[in-house]
Amino acid sequence: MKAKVKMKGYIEINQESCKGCQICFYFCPKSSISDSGSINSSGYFSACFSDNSECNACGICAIVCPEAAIEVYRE
Amino acid sequence: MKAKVKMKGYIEINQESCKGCQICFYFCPKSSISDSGSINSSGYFSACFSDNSECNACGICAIVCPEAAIEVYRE
Amino acid sequence: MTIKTVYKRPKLLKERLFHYCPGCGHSVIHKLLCEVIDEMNLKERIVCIPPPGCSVFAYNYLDIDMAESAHGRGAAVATGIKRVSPETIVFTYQGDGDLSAIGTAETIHAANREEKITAIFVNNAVYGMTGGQMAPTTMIGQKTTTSPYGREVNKEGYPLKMSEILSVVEGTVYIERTAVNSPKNIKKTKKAISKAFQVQIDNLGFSMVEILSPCPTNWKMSPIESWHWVDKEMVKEFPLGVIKDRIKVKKC
Amino acid sequence: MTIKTVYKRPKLLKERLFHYCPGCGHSVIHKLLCEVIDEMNLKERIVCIPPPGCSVFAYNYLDIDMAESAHGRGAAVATGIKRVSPETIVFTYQGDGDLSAIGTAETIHAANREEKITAIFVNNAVYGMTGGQMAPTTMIGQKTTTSPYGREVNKEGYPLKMSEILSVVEGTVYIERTAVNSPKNIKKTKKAISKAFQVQIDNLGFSMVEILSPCPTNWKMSPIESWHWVDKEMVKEFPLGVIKDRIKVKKC
Amino acid sequence: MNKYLISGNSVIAEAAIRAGCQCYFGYPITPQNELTEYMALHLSRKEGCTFIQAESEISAINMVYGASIAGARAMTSSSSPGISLKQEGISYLAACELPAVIVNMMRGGPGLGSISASQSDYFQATRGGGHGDYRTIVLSPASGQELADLTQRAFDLADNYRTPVIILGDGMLGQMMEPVEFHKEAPENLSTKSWALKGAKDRPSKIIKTFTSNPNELEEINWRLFRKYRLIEREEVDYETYMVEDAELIVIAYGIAARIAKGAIKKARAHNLKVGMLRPITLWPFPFKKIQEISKRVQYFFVFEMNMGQMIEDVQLALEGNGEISFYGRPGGVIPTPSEVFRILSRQYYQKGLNR
Amino acid sequence: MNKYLISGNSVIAEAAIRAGCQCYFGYPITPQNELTEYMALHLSRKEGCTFIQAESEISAINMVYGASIAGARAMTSSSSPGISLKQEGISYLAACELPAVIVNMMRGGPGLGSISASQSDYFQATRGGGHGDYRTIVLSPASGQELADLTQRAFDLADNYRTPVIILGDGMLGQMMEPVEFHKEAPENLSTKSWALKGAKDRPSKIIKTFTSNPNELEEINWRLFRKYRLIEREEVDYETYMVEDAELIVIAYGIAARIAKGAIKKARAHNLKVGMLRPITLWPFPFKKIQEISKRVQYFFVFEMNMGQMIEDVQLALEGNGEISFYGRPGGVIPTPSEVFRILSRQYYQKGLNR
Amino acid sequence: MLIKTIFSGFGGQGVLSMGYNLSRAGMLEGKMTTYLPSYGAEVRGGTANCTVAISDEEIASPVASSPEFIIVMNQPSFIRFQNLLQSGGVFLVNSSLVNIETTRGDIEVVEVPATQLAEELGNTKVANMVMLGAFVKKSNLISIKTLIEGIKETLGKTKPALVDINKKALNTGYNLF
Amino acid sequence: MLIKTIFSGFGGQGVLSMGYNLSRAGMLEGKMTTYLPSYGAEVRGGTANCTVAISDEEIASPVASSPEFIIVMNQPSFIRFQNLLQSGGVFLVNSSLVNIETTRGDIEVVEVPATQLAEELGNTKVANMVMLGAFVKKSNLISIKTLIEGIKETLGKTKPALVDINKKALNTGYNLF
Ligand SMILES: Cc1ncc(C[n+]2csc(CCOP(=O)(O)OP(=O)(O)O)c2C)c(N)n1
Ligand SMILES: Cc1ncc(C[n+]2csc(CCOP(=O)(O)OP(=O)(O)O)c2C)c(N)n1
Ligand code: SF4
Ligand code: SF4
Ligand code: SF4
Ligand code: SF4
Ligand code: SF4
Ligand code: SF4
Ligand SMILES: [Mg+2]
Ligand SMILES: [Mg+2]
Repeated sequence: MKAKVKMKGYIEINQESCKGCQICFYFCPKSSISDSGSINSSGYFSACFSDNSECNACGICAIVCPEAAIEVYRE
Repeated sequence: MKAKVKMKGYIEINQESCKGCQICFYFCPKSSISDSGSINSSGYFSACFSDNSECNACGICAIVCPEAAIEVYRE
Repeated sequence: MTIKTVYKRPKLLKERLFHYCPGCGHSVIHKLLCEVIDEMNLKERIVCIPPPGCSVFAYNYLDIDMAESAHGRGAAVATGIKRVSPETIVFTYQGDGDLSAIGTAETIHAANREEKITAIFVNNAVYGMTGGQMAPTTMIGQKTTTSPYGREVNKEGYPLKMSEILSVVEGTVYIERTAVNSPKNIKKTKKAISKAFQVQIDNLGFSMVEILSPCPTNWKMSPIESWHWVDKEMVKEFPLGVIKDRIKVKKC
Repeated sequence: MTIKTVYKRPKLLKERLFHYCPGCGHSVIHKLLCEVIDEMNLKERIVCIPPPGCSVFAYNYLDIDMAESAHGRGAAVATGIKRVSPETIVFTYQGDGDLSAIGTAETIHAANREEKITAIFVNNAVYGMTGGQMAPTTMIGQKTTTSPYGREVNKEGYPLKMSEILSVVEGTVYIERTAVNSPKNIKKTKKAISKAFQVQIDNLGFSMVEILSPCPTNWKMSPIESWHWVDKEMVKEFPLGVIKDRIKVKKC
Repeated sequence: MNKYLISGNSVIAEAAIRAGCQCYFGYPITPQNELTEYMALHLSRKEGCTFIQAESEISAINMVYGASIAGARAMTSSSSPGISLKQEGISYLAACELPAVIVNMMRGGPGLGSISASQSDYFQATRGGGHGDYRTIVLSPASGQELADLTQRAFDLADNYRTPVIILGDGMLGQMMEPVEFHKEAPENLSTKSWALKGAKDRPSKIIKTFTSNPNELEEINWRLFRKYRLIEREEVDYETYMVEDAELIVIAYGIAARIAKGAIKKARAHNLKVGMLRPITLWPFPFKKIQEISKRVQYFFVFEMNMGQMIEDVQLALEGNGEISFYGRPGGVIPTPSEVFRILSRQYYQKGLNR
Repeated sequence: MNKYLISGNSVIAEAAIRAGCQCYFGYPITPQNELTEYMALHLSRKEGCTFIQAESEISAINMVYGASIAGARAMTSSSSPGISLKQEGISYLAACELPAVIVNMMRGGPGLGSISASQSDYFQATRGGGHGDYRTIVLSPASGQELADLTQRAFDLADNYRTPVIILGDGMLGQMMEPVEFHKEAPENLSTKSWALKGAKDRPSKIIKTFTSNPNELEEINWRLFRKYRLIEREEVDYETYMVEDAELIVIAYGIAARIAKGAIKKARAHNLKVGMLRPITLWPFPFKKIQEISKRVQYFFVFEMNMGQMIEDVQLALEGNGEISFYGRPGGVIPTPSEVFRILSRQYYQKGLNR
Repeated sequence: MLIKTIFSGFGGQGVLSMGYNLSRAGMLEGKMTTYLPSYGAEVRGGTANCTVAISDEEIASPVASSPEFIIVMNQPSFIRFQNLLQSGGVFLVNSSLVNIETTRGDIEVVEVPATQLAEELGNTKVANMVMLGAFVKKSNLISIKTLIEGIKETLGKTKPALVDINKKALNTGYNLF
Repeated sequence: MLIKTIFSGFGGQGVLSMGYNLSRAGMLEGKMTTYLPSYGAEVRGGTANCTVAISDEEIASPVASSPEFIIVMNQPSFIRFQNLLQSGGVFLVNSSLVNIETTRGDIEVVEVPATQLAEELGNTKVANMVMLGAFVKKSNLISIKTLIEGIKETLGKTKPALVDINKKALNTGYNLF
């Protein structure tokens, strides 16, 4: 039996593209994304990534993000 | 068992309406209709009824006649 | 000896020679319409929408109210009339070019809205009036003036089956395909027309009778050949019978 | 430690903010198109026909050749292009107002002719661009600006199922209905788009992907509510899955 | 107080309902959607009335045709591209002498264009964009109040002359809200139309049609229409004049452009420039005579349109060379400002030496 | 001998093929069916060419739009009601500056009308029956031979100016057979169109569109079109004159009517009446200048149209009051005879005292 | 000289081909010519007609409002067209199918038993060519040789077997007077 | 006197309702007025604006090419509109959301922390009414009483519960200076 390797990942959110739709919040299995609390120049409360999260680079947030605002990386 | 009563019928063909399509010739079960050999004023060889035929007033010729040129009577 | 009249020229058929070609199905259908409208006592409350097409002169023959439609728009025109006077029985009379080519959208959407109208859809597999061009309903391989090498699936597609398409459209209540190429089929057609009108009288929704109809002239056949061709060729692509019947469902 | 990129902004997506509302399905579909076209290496030979509709500005985002169509006429425009250059991959991008209302006839007849084109049909159950009017695809009871009391079957008909209708049309080769309201559905949509393009590359005939797509603004919901509503309401009327697949038949 | 602050599109809808419009058939297009939506809200549930969002503009105009055949007051509305699609239907309405009201809230064109206000469908409306020899009455409102009044007039004209009537507005008039009073209440009973079709009850069957295989028959129909059009030209011309009495330069403009021009003229007057305006309210029939009359006294005309120059042809036709015309137009949906128009027309004024 | 006795409709089709027309999209309508049928027979099997009988006129014009986008020489044809349906599409072609050839073999109207020949779509063709500020080049042939020549010219004009070109014929020209020679053979290779779309290969991606949310952008497009139209007006006017040198009365007529008028003029000359003719070959651009030039010498003009009076407006615009115009028209598809026209124009001639 | 001729009859009688062949012969002889068939709804219901103009100079109108010649192949055409003929014109009547007489005294009536003659030739279908032959002789518009050459050319391509009988029919008509 | 005002901000900030209510109040006071909302594709992407004209005489154009007043509720609107204001005009800025300064020296800038004040009132949604109150005071175009009456009438029908807070917000803004 193989040991379960825990993936470690992170994402980058383009604050200016984000429209604060919160779709990624909902779908992230690790609840790693939340409201940044700050308004971008288009007037949206953009999302932000919790650095110290469990993110496993599953890519779901990027797949669902309508604005293509998220890029996902794996370490 | 009832005796088979033979119906006796006849038809009237409006020579001027008839377009000589011969559809009635084909469908008459008693072969009672044929070409009159004379051209009507629209230029068609109109149909004619053979008086001494077996016509039983089945009405088929009238049903199929596209020109409503046939009326059917039963004695 | 008493003489009984078995068949008389229909009362609602005006005294006038048809302009149709010998053996044309339109004439037969006109006769049937006159009979049905008379028998159902509808003359006083029926309006017919004839199309551009060989039957554009239908108003010369049927002694009922009629208003000509723009090509293909019969269903929309009928909708307008019916919505204004719901007590009027409104039917369109349409060719296959009219209903299944340019009028595709109008027909489908009127049907889907459950408009309480009836379409008498005369499918003769060609554009008759304009000289025998290919219609959406033209048979594969059939030669017409615009498919001189025979209709080719790869470029021109398949005979379009409007009745089947409309049966997928939920708003349709009654659809039957018949033919006017034999005494039996003509009788069935008459019944189907009555039934379609009855659907409208009962306010149930959209009804249509598709009638396979010979066009000897453009098929380049004798009348009787053309009547046979309906059976031999058309019926294979366009099987006869009731295609959809929601009358019972709608009634309860 | 090496860093691997798991997801990057698609190469063919221009650097430009979408004008779409937050949570709108159009954006997701645009992304997918960019990915598929890139992965299938089609940029050099693809032409897209965007519609009047919210996606009228699609050319601001997709870095490929595009030509705007008149409302509803995408299938006819695509036909024109494809017949001139059969080697070009031509697809229409159409809303539900566009494809299933005004464009009904063009779509059905292009499909029936077996045109080798692909339709990306974005069904968001409303006219988005013009402010949320009822579409043929609007749900029964759904309130829109032109069905303010909720869509009523008796007057306005049923949600029109173009995919099902087109599946009755013989010329269609591949039709699938998907949605962009969850990671899984989005992935399926991507696959369906690839498959539809492949049908065209293989010259088999007409292919279409109908995509159920959230319109939070006109549904008057939050983005996430709208994504859920697709599952809760739309999928009931518009079941997901492959609706027609003649690929194998056509290949032999 | 019975003034409403209401968008032009809604004004038309409300006025139509009050004019006894029983049927509305439409299809969404910006910038006239509020009209359709108002009808959905207020006409769709009214007893004996019908609202349908058709599947296309073509279907909508043909539903109007049907409703008119059945004797109802019926209406459709759209904006430029959608109106192009209705041309065949309008030609049929004219040919069959069926009343109908058609609203065009013009936007920039050609093609899909822009959704901003424009006046570039003048030719289409006044010359008949459809085929065949026919005309439609064309009414050109310039304010919310006039939208209300002319809409009501449109229905009456349509019925009186049995002819389609076009209300030629634009996106600005449609979107803008202004205080509006509605004068008429919905008529109780419109007179029934003896020519309408409902079935041949207590009378012979009737036909509404245009087709004929005999050109002479169609010629007769054409001349009948022609005589009707001559009558309309005689009876129904309408226009507004503004400060024409002493004017040396006459601006000719209609609709929203006329409003903007009025602003410019006020500025001109403030600068002691003697500028006045003739605003055609009926674009067809066009106020040829009035312009001819003015041209007996005035030499300089300034045509201002929100297009590349269309009505100017009617002005040229009216003047027959008796007067000098200059033109200012901005196409594409650009809304010129009163100051801008003032600049241009005052330049004209000085160049022609009218200040001397 | 390479003369053919061939119907006008077939002439157009053959000439189009020889002009390199690669695509034809049509829909049946009398009196132009022979054109479509000729294409079905001769274009449909030609290598690299496309013939489609579309499901409607609207679909056909949009297929033309598509084919033009892909860089092909493309054509559609119809008759009056069908042309009305194409108006939106023509507006799009003009807006996107796409070449296309559109044939209208006019019949009587409005509505379904008659299938006999008529000229009642003059306004529609020359003023743009569609929405928005645009024009199309309109060519008016008067004989079988000219149908051939102008069809070939139409394709060249369309490509040169990237604009839709209308060939405005009528049922008579379409049905009638005359001996015709075809001068051009099909071009081997038409120059490729750099703006056509086939995929972004070896170049950035491209867009063909008209929509914009910015009116200023659309205004720029409109002015660009405007400049092009001015250029066409300068370069492409064409007309024929007939016995104008010493004429006291000038007939202005186009197409089949001009032919009939020529017959009338011959009769007039036989009676020593000095009558001549100007026949516009391009209806847009219209030969304004030529008419003005003639009006310097001639006072009396006689406009003859097979409609209730449409081109007469262009003549009025040309004359600006410098000349007297009388009009003779027969609408509905009636074909006047040369003797009839002679009667009317000689009456004019005497009434004006031109015989003195 | 501008000469106009109307050909008229039932749909199946080949009146259009009479006109077409005449017009084509005119062209082959270097004349101006127009050929105008009837079309559209008119064609339904079984009658047809066409008009041919032949002239030395440009032809103004292809329509004949008072033609020099009218050929009627059947009785309805006789009735419909007899009053159109110009005074002094020639009225060629297929006397096999027409049994009425003209009421006009100002025209020349030429009776040609075309159908009967064609029958005698073995094919009633060529009645039109019998009539055309008679017309050519009577009108002297073109030479019968050109006409026969022309028909050989056109028919030769599509139905070569029929060339002979058509030629015979033309000659039969031509040699009638 | 003809006064034109542009209201601008994000979609959700209620800028259209500011303009509508101002225009309606103008009407109630018997003035001429026009209200022109932005529409169409412009509305996507989350910004909105509208223009109100109020005057004693007929209003020529409802468009404001150089308005007397501009209200900006957010930063993008600030950037987009600041140069449109006429020289000497008044620029009302929602200072809660705008943290840049104007580069123009010829206009009067009035900073109103509308969002913050609304938050203090317990509902950020009424930031628009705070701003509108401030505008009414500053512009002196109409009386605050008419405005409140008007809002009672319209809101009273649809959302009576909200009348109070809107009234409070208006007064808060009005009483700022
Ligand atoms: C807009 C328009 N396009 C084309 C036509 C010409 N047209 C008249 S009837 C017809 C179709 C005839 O075919 P179909 O509907 O099948 O009727 P049929 O004559 O075969 O009974 C056409 C295309 C027209 N009248 N209007
Ligand atoms: C001929 C014509 N009619 C109407 C319009 C207006 N119009 C623009 S987009 C559109 C439909 C939008 O709905 P849909 O196709 O569902 O696209 P969505 O915006 O929802 O993505 C309409 C009716 C138009 N541009 N042209
Ligand atoms: S990659 Fe997966 S885990 Fe990481 S933030 Fe995105 S959705 Fe959450
Ligand atoms: S899905 Fe994208 S746009 Fe939406 S909140 Fe997340 S990052 Fe922002
Ligand atoms: S009624 Fe019957 S039997 Fe008599 S002629 Fe007619 S078809 Fe023949
Ligand atoms: S069916 Fe009628 S039209 Fe045909 S031959 Fe018999 S009687 Fe004559
Ligand atoms: S052409 Fe065909 S459909 Fe038309 S009348 Fe003749 S047979 Fe009937
Ligand atoms: S209106 Fe709907 S479809 Fe249009 S951009 Fe907004 S959310 Fe998307
Ligand atoms: Mg047919
Ligand atoms: Mg939609």
